[in-house]
Amino acid sequence: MSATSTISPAVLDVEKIRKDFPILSTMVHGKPLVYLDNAATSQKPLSVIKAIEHYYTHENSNIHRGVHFLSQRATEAYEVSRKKVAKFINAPHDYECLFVKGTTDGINLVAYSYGKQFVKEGDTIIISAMEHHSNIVPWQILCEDRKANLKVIPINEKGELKMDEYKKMLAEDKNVKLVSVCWISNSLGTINPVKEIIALAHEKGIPVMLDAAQAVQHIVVDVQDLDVDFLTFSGHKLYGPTGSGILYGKEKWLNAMPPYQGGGDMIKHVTFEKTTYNELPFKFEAGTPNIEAGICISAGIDYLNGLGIEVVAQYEHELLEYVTAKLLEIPGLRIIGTADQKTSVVSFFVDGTHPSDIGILLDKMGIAVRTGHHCTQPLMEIFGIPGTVRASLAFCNTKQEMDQLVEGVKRAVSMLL
Amino acid sequence: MSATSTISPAVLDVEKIRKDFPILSTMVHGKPLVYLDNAATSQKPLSVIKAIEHYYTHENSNIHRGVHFLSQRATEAYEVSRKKVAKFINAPHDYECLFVKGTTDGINLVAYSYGKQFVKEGDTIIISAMEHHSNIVPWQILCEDRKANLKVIPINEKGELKMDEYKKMLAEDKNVKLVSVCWISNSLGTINPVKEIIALAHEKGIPVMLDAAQAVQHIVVDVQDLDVDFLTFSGHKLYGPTGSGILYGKEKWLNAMPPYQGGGDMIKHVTFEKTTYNELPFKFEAGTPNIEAGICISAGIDYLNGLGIEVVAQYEHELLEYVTAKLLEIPGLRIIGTADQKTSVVSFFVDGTHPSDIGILLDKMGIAVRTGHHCTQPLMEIFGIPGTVRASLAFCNTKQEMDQLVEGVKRAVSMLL
Amino acid sequence: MTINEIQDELIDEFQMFTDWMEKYEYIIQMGKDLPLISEQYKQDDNLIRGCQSRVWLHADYKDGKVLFTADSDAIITKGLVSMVVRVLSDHTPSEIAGAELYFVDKIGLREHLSVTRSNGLLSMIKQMKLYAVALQSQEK
Amino acid sequence: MTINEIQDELIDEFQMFTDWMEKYEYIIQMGKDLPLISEQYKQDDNLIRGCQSRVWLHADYKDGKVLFTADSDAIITKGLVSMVVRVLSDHTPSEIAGAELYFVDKIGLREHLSVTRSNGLLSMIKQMKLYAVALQSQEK
Ligand SMILES: Cc1ncc(COP(=O)(O)O)c(C=O)c1O
Ligand SMILES: Cc1ncc(COP(=O)(O)O)c(C=O)c1O
Repeated sequence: MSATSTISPAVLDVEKIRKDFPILSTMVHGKPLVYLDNAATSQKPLSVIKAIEHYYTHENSNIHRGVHFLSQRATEAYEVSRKKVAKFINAPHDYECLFVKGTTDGINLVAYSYGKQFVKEGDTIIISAMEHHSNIVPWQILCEDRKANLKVIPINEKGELKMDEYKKMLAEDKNVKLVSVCWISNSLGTINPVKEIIALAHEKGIPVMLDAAQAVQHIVVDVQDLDVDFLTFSGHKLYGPTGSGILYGKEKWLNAMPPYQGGGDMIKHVTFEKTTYNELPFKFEAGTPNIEAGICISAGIDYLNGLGIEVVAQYEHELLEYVTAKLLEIPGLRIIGTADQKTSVVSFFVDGTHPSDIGILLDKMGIAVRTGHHCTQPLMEIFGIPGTVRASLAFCNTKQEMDQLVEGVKRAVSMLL
Repeated sequence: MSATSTISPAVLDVEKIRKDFPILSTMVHGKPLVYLDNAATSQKPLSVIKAIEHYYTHENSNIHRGVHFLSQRATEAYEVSRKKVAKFINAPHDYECLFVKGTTDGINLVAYSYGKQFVKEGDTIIISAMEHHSNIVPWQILCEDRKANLKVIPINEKGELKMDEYKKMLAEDKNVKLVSVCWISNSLGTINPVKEIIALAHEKGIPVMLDAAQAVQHIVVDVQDLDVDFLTFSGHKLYGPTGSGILYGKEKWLNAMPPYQGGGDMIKHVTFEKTTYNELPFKFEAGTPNIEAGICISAGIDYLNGLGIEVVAQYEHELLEYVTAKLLEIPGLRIIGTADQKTSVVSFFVDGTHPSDIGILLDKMGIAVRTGHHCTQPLMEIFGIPGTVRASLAFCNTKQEMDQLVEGVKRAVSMLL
Repeated sequence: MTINEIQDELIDEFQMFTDWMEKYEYIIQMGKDLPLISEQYKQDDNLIRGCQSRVWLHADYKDGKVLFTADSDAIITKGLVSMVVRVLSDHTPSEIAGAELYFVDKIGLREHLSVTRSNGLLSMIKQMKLYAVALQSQEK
Repeated sequence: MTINEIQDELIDEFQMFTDWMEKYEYIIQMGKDLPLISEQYKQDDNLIRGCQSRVWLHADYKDGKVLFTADSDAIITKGLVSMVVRVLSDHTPSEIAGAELYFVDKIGLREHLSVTRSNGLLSMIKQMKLYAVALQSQEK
């Protein structure tokens, strides 16, 4: 697709969609907001904001333990939402979908509980060189506690996993207990060949966890087709409320794992001598859950489903191709992350400038991008840069905004050099 | 105070206050809702609901790492909220106030991180016989992992801690590493002598954690006056959003403890070889926080402060005395929890009936109470009952509602016996 | 009577009540009528623990039909339980396994079958069907 | 000039700019003017790590006055740093320790001092004051 191709307006009525997002009419330093930080967190459509309001004005109550009307109503809404989530990722059973705080919480849960049961001294956990800190540090803590090894699948200069190295790791190390990688990299945009990654690990009987924080909002997720063992994502990046998230886990693993947090709701019977744990999903949902988040995460999913995720994916991909080509016209600008399979994130570095300088100047033009290491410090070190400027796109962005970004970068660079 | 004394209307204009809570005008089975399940979760004033809406329409953005306008705005709101929370509990430093998911999360954090650093084989953790499962199970898990002992301060028939037994425990056991008790019992309403509990432990150099889930909304909290080491509570019981909560910890302990979850924001520098952790409070706040909850928890606090917590406490206490005296007129009704120091919770059992039967019938009259073990199974076993009917009060309840409850119980009992 | 005929009969019986309280008075009445299980079966093996109340269930198999007896420590639950027993007991395993219990919903008691786990009713029905399925496979 | 006189001078200089871009052009200009630190001090000991850019700070003590030199790898941060150095350098420890830096706010750059930790400016000012306090206590 060339830079000058027009994006078919028939695909999505973006101007109409933008009206669903109240925050997009914000003025920033006197300029209309251009929000290109969608990978950090998505904005929320009115339907999600209304769902939250509806919860607090019509349903709010503690759940699962009450016989009264409001409690039953809230419980029903909460469990219906779980069913919607299960359908969204095509989970075989809704009780395999645990409500968590977000991706970080989901990964920590698995690192703790799976680790406690299955990882011993001398064992290995495999991650990749493009992981977010949230998919590095929990494994570092686990490996330190257990005297296990953390191995890292390297990447090539385009920001793609070296699959040969991965195969070698699996072939040479008999003690690999888990592979945990991101589906889509938040700083490079790379879409990893997760189906192959999973199949290769499964040949050796090794389970795989996917950090889908940057995937669920951009591509179709089917956990059964992938045959993935664990998959986690954040609701706040999926048009839902902050503090919402999902950990999907295969029943057989979740049943074999000890609980993570202890408290109300996750127990069947408590005495001071002995406590028996509840069944799935409650075993892993200790304490009063974030009921609002649990209910309203599916309002975000409903919104996305209403547009159609294939349509969204196509539109976002066209935007990405368009802006990438335009940015490359700027002298000295390097795209960081040029994988063949990419989506919705464009990270770049302009020789002689610091990413934060560009970010500050873009902000003054109303353009919100992220600058820095994007919680992937090791990755920045591999590329030998202090960070990047990252524009991350969503279906509510327009081609015109892409032009504004490019003009903004040009202006910033001319001021800085 | 006798049952017939009128509650001074000058104290609080409850009719006006009720207008601030939209959900209170709900009709349940054709009857106006009488919400007496405040201890499970509080209802939210319009100001909190509006604060949430405002966040998503004007501020929503990921925080702490962005240079752009929205990110700065959200970060500022988040950190200003932390300062308000610190002031609310009179914490010396705002960075000693960690945002957590709720009480359960706060206790689990301490059990994990304090436990990892300070609890070894043969050590002892002291809790009490009136604890919520959330203040039992995390310590059971810790003690099992570490081969440590869990000791339980017994209670008398009124539902008060036997302080002599507590003193004996402290005197006889040289390996006590932590005392963790509730400030106010959720099923009995007992207010524990926490200042004395803390002073006694401190004489031996033992830190104390308070489960303040049922305290913060009813009495003035001053962590410096108490000299408490850890204190945690849930925002959703304090008129704030679900999924919000605070763990206060003394700086010296928090600094000495390893992090709980790993991920974004809680690190200073990450390499695959070595990761250095961030300073307080960030070290304990891994991943994208629940930004909405962090910001809006202080909207609930603002609301309560607006009424004045002393005034609220007095009013709630008068309601409690009133309804207790009235309930006692019902033949066969026993109040469970008759401590001299009590607040806002009345639990009861009617001989020959099952609590759930009464709960179901009250619900059909529009009255929401909780029935069952209230996540305190061991306590129910001590009293030899399957559970209680619990009415838990708040400042938005009226004397008239107390009368409705009493009439409702009478009617239910007459149907059941 | 077939399972559905009994269900329809129950729905009919409830039709005459105009408010919740009358409905529950009738349920309580059914709960009070006679113990539903002999004491020897009120043991842990037969216990279905709900979140709030306890339900004991016992199944006998006689002449190709399953006979259920049950009890609960809460009277409303007991009333509900007695209705389910009335509907399902004394039928063949395949009838029970294939039964769709629409009467609970029709009577307006759906909440008692909800996910809130506030009583043992749902678990009890599950358990009854499990017995039936087990017996059904024996039959073949 | 006193610390406050220099601050007022800076505020004056910025008064003439009517929009953000002009302000930042000026800051960038200040950042570009000459290196602010000699290479030998650009080492880890003198490094203040912000979340985004790095700042190096070095302090000399001469004739009762503290002389600061500093640098950053980001040019806007460097411009900001140069302003702070201009304000605080060449004053006595007690003047520095007691200084209230109102100019940042007045110029409209408060966000650079915010809790977002997006650059090292705030940490740098803290560090400068720490140096000053340390020297101050030596003085006594
Ligand atoms: C005394 C006490 N502790 C702990 C909790 C647990 O709080 P949460 O469920 O909000 O984590 C509760 C609330 O049910 C409580 O009442
Ligand atoms: C790839 C990836 N993994 C994990 C995370 C962490 O998600 P959260 O901060 O919502 O827990 C993010 C988001 O920043 C991400 O992009």
